[in-house]
Amino acid sequence: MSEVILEFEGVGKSFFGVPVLRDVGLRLQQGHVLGLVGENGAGKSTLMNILGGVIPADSGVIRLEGEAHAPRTPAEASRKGIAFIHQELNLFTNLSIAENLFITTFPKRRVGGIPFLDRRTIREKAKALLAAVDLSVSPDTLVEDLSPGERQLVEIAKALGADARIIIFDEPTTSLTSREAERLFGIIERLRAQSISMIYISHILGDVRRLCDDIVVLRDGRVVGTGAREEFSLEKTISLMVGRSIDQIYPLRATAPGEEPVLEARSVSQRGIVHDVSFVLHRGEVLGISGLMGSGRTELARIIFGLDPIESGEILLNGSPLGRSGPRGRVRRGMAFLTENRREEGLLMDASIADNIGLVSLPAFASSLAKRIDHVRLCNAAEEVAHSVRLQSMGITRQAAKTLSGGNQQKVVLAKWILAKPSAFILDEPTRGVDVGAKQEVYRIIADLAAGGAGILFISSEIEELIGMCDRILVMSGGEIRECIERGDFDRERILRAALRENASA
Amino acid sequence: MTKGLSNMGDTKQEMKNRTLTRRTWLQTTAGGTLALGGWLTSCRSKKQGMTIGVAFETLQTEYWVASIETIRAELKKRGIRMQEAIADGDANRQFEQIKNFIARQVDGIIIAPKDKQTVIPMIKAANRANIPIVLYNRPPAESDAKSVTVVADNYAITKATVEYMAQEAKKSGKKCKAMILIGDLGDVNAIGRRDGFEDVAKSCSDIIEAVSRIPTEWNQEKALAGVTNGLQANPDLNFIFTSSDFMFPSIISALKTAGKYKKIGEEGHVLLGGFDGDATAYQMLVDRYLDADGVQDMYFESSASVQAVLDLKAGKEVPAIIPDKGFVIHQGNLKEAATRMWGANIKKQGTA
Amino acid sequence: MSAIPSPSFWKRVFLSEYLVLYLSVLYFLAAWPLVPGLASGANLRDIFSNMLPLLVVAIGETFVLIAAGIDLSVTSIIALCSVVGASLMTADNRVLGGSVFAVPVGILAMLIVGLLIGAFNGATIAWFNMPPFIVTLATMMFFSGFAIWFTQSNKISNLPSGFTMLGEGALWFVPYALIITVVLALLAHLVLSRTLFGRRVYAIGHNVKAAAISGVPVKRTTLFAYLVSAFCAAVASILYTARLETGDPVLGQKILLDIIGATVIGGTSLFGGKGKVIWTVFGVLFITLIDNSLNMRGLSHFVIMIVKGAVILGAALLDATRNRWLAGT
Amino acid sequence: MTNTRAKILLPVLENASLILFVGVFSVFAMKSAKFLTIENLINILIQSSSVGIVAIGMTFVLLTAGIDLSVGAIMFLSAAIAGKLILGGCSVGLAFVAIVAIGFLYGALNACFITRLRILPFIVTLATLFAGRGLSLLITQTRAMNLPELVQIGSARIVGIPFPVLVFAAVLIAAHVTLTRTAFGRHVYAVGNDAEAAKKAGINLGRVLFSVYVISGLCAAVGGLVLLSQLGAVSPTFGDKREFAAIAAAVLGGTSLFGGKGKVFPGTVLGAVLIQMVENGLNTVSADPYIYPLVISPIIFLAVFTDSVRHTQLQKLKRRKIRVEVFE
Repeated sequence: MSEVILEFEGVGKSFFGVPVLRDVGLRLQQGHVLGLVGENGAGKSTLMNILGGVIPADSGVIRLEGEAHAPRTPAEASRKGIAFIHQELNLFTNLSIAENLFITTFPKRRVGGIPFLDRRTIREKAKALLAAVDLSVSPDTLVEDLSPGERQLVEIAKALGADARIIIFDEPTTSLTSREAERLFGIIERLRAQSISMIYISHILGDVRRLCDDIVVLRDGRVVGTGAREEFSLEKTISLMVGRSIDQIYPLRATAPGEEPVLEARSVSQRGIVHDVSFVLHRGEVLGISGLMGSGRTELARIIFGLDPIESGEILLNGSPLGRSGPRGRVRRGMAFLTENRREEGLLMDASIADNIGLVSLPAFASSLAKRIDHVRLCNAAEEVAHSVRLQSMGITRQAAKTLSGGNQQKVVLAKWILAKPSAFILDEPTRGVDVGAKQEVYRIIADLAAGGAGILFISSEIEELIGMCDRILVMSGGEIRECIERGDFDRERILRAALRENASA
Repeated sequence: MTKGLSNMGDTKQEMKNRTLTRRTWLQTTAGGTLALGGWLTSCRSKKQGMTIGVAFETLQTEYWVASIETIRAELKKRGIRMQEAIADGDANRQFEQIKNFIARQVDGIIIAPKDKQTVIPMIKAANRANIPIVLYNRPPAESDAKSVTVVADNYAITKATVEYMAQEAKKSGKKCKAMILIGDLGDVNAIGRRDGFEDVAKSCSDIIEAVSRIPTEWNQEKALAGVTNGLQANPDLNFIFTSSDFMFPSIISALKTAGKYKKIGEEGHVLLGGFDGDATAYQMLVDRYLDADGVQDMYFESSASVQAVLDLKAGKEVPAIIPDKGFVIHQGNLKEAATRMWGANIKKQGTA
Repeated sequence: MSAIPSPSFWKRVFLSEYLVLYLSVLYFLAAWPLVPGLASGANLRDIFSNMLPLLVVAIGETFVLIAAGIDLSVTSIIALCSVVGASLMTADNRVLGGSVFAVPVGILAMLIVGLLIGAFNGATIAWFNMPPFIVTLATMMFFSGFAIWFTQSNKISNLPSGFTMLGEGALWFVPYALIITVVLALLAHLVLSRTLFGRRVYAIGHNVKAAAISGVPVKRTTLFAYLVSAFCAAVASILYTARLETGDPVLGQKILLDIIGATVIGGTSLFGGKGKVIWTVFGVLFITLIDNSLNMRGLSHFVIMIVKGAVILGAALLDATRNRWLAGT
Repeated sequence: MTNTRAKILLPVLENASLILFVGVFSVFAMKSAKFLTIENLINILIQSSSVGIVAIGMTFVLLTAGIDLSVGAIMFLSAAIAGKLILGGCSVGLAFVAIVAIGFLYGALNACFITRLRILPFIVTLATLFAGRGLSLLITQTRAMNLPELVQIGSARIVGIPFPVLVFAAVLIAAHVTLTRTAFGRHVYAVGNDAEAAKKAGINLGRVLFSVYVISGLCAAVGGLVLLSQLGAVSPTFGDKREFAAIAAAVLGGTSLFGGKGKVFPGTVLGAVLIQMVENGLNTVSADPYIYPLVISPIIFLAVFTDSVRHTQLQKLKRRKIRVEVFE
């Protein structure tokens, strides 16, 4: 029985007064792989960010080999032997692999007092590290020439180079093909053999159960289950992940979906992205799209909205084909797109709330000739919508969007689209980074929109909310639609299984 | 282009910066205003007696520097205050400076204009405010604006200079491949000097063949590149005339790089001629590098323009053009001519 | 500096958008007793007539900066328009010389030349997403070079009085230049603050991605911004050329820094999304005021340059401070 | 298939600057025999060394996605002060030391405003450009200072290599080694690639940025020194518009304004020499000298154009794949 290397005790953290971690305790044993599972927003990333020194904990203690561990910066954490392999990799694409491996710890060779890089040593060390993760490319290769999978391996090699004793993997396989994933698992096995401890975060329970010695399940910032792998059947794990009585959170869907189609996709394909995707979205229908990260759900949305090219197939809005028209054409024709990235694609952060809400519908408030904007009318309208989405702000003309909480920011984006009165909404992760209270209101808004006759494409990685809100759910993986499930026979496990199914053609 | 700095900074740092910046800003503004104010007071002046505004396009060459100094001395001698404005080669700024003079109701204006055209509206403005205005060393384009110009006969002086050089060339017997450095084509003087050169080149085409014309726009860097490349293009070049002495450093530099900077009489000496009569030219004459130099009588021009502006103020009649004959200084007349060469005197005083 | 008023006071002053105006007035009052003739009618008229053309260009630059771009080519536009227009209007011109069409044709030509250059800038930046800095740098080099080559660096004079009066002439007591500038400024202000196009310029300046997804025609708007900037430059060229009564191939070569400096002093942000015509007016007023007052004191323009540099830095510092305070509150 | 086409296109775009260089060179070589002479090629090197040195410093700044508009002013200021000192009877050597010191201080001043007070590099250097030129004009009173004795140095040849070229080479080697062979150099690239990630990785962002502006200042001063030794005179136009020439040279050499991409060798050097080569070439074919900007600016434009095309092509290639097509 190996000894405990890392231990959490009563760790708590909250943002804007909303607790995201409550009294979390867990233990990682030397040379073990600990699986950390839970839905989005369960608090996995927050927990790891605390460990990695990205953010401090509010309460509780972390013990690293017995002594207290509270890193102030990521650098400090890595000095203590903790390596964090993020979802989005922190490599410098314009530098070579070798340079990335030693970016802050370059071996030097003084010539006349000047510390030159000891390039031979660097290359040799790099070769050794790459061999350790059996990546058979020259250490001089630029990172930008590597595939996502290879970059992942470089990150791992970097961790080994900093002789990390604990490596955290956060959703490592999302951007990997099955072959690359297999390779990664092989490496993890080997590291375990070298008695390096690891924490493995993933949605893909199959992988977790296969790789990990112990499993911890988080829900709403609490540990709801912990123990050895054997104790966790797939079923048990899933029910632990999503086991919350849901009826009070979700509004009653009073109206039934109509008959006439609003948005229609006919065998939409784009090489390497999505394959032969078809569906029909009706008036007043909430059509859910479930899938893990990298299942192609967001990519599909971008194609439908005309942001990314489409190779074959066609998309119809209210019966008329959209052809190659870009986002502008879609917007004019009455399509709305709430992206998963609010900060970069949703809001004008420095602009006032009113400006944000008005942005899409500006033409509607411009007089035909001089294109003069009727500010009074615009502001009143914006005021109205803001009120209808229960936006909390101190004056929509005075306050800048960036000063709002996540929930209110999301409401602004919704309001922006609602004001334009579109017939079809594409909502990509509308409740991401939003506290529970605001979530409920977002759900209410969605229900109202549907009741108002709009068709809604509801993309989410939280199965639970899809089940709560949707009339039908499409399950995607590997860029294809695997299943279409009617409201009657919704079933979490069935959905998860479909979502976890491997890409057939791989 | 600002990505690098757009978002770096954890909040703690921000806080520190904020306070830091606030303090710094207060200091900068407060300090700045005080300094500015204090220094304005320091150079405060009481309005009495006569004031003449002197506006020079530039002090880029020793000639202008020497001129403005002489004018300053001249005015001082007569107990007249001088207000100075240098436009640094910007016609528009010069226009605004003249308008400032007018706003301050100076008693007269002496201006070395950027060029013959842009000065017209300035003269007109002065006329409207009926303030006498005298153009120093550069005549205006013809127009109905009333002004007096003190100017050297660039054409004649150049012609004389180049003719002397031609004589020297004749002695050596062999035909010369010649280069001329042309000034800013917007400057009448530059044109006059070019034409002077060209006419001689035509008249004694048996001796001089002009193979290379370098437009310098009165810019030393352009001159250097031009001469270097010119020497490259015509290795047998052995006759250089520059429209202004202040480009000699560039010429010397180019010649040295090409290993062709030789004294008079030495093998491979390049016949050199210039215009202005500045200190460098004088030194080169003394060291027997320079063959001939067309000299503008700077002392005459300065005092004449001061006199002119005062006469106009007094309501006397003044001819529209006051010509400066100038003269050629060369190895032959070095001794006696040096006394009248402003560059020589500067050299003696050891200034510049 | 011992008695610094309470932060809240400083804050109110800082966050007021009229701050630069206050500073200008403050400065004017401070300089009044020290600079004889500063407040004289003649000089006040000078200050305004000096700031007019600069203001016109700066307004155009404001549009581009708000759209998170930059236009270095304005000076070359001024120069090229000047010589093109002059060569058409001058009495030495065989075809038009002296005819009644000379002036209208000349002015039209100047505006067209400006717009063409602006179109090139805007199109290349919008459709091939090339960095504005380099694109306009290249066009600046090219067209100022072209202006000099076109005239062999000769000035062009003998312009018809019908044109030159635009520079110094006046309608009753109101100079034409003033009328033109005021009209243009008002127009620019209305377009920027009241029209669809204006709002869209701000939108792309704030966040191109979000704007594009919200159905803003990003490319067209960008193009439009550069057209406006070029048009303003052309108008400025008309004013400069008229008051100098000369087509000058190096006209305005030295004012690029003044233009951008004035806009920045006004408070327009180089990050885009932030700026107003009125701010630019204040900025230009401030920089012209400094220029004129120090000039009147008989201080050489090199001293003035140093002061200007300091003022620009001060303005930038002020802006940075403001933003941090806003972020802080 | 677009990807394959892009794959063919990319190598061409990658080496656009080199192709441009060779193209221009061969055009002039064909046009005029004088162009290809050794002396002339050496001339080109001599004439391009000053701008080249400044451009090398500029490359450091551009690599961090910054910009330094004040280099021209730095050249002028250092040259002006050196001139004053020499005229004041101070030894040439001492004057040169002073020049370097000034470059250092000037750069440090820029760096302070940029890193400490967090003002945009563009504005800071714009302002210091104003102030710097003003100060120099104040010092010189816009007077030309003739220092013929300096020409001795400028036209000197050490073991047959002209002085300017020698300095150019020295600076170049130093810069190239720093960028490619030292931790600092690699950090410069890292910062330019992703400032945030660099911070996370524990690179001292402030120090890197500070250093690049100091380096740029130093190079500008040295460039001014070289130019001074060639001209043997300081005039008010000294170093005017050189900031643009330097940026142009770097960009021609394939340096990106968005940071992280670019090399001093061969890149920036090619750019600097290319610019001078065009001027010289036009001169040797005795073309209308006014045509020079009309030739050089399209070349610059072309270089940037190819770069942006290359960028878009790369985006196409690098789009994230989420499914493996069996047929590929």
